[in-house]
Amino acid sequence: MARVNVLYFASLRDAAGVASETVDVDGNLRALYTALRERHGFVLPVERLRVAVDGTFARWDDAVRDGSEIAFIPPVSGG
Amino acid sequence: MARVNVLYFASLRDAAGVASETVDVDGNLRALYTALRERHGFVLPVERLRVAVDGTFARWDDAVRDGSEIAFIPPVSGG
Amino acid sequence: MTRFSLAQTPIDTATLRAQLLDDRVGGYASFEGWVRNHNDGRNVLGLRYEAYAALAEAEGAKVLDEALQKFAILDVRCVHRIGDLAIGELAVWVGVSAAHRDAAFAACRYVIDEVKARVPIWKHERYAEGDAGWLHPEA
Amino acid sequence: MTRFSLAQTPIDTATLRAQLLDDRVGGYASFEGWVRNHNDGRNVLGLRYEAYAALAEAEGAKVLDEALQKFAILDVRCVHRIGDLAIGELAVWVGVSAAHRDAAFAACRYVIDEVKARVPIWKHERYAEGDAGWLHPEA
Repeated sequence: MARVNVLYFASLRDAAGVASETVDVDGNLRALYTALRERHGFVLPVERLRVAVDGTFARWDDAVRDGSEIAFIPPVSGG
Repeated sequence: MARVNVLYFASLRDAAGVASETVDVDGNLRALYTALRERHGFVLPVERLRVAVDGTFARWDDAVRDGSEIAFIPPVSGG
Repeated sequence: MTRFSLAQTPIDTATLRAQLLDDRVGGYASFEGWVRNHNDGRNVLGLRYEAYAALAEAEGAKVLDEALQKFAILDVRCVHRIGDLAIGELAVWVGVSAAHRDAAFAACRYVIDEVKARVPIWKHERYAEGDAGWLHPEA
Repeated sequence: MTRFSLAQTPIDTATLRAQLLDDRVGGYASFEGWVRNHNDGRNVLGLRYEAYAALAEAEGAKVLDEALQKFAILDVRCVHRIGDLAIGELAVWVGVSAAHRDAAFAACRYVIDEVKARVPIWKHERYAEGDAGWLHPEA
């Protein structure tokens, strides 16, 4: 079991109602998003997101590491 | 016989030693340049120039009109 | 010296441009994105940009490093605004200096395209009809 | 309002840029040509631009009219310096405003290319070796 801090941005933050939360989780990053999507009712499927761990882009198959900071990155719209 | 004012720019002016001169001429613009090239020793052949009459680009085959202002335009190098 | 920055306050493009002056520069290309009063046929009253700052700065710096590798340029900078912006305000600035204009134009285009595609910044628009929303464009 | 101008004195790009601000603008592209300290492998000390002013202004205006016809832009301006310039001085400025960046970039590139190819302006360079000369590039 890993305890991680999850960051939410843009529409994910609006849906979650918080900018970050601490979560206890087993498995990989995809499983984590799937569980949180169900909990918060996120509209965006995993295929439309990227994921970052400790400020660096990561892969969905990566295992969740205890103590890490995980950010789900919805499609960007800067510029 | 037409009397025209001829303008020289850049290397043509340096070679002619004047910025403009009044010339009496018969024929078309090509013949005028050929005569002036011989007189002033211009290096540039007519193929590398453009010609303008009264502030508008013209064709070398155009006849020289009395009282007009003729400019020979060497290859440009602005920018 | 940081080539990519996020700015909380209006961007002074004259000062940014001056930082790229150099006797070897022959061509300077720049691009600016301004807040339009419309988007996708809707009237926009104003907007807000939010970033995942740490990752945006790292990814933005990476884009500029790539531009320096790919193109024969002398320098490149980019600044992106975050926070609340009014119509007409500058949202993003890119400046590129090079000996020749081909490389300056190509690198400038590369940077704005990659920043828009990759850097974690999100736009929240407020509309004349009273609603508002985050933009999450399809790839 | 004259879209193309010749300038005898240094060009204030900030003011020129401000003239293109408009609530409909989403993308602003600009290009600046600066006097380099070298050209074709030679050290350049300074240079002078000379124009056939009447024709340069007419041909420059024509290039900008063409850009407005060819590309989906909102406005475009160009200013070219004439007279003596030092290394690092601004020789030419092009600014383009558009709703979207594709058109802004394409029009900016079109204008600088056409101005360099067609507008009767000539560059006279002074070299470190003491000689000087007019540039009449092969087409």
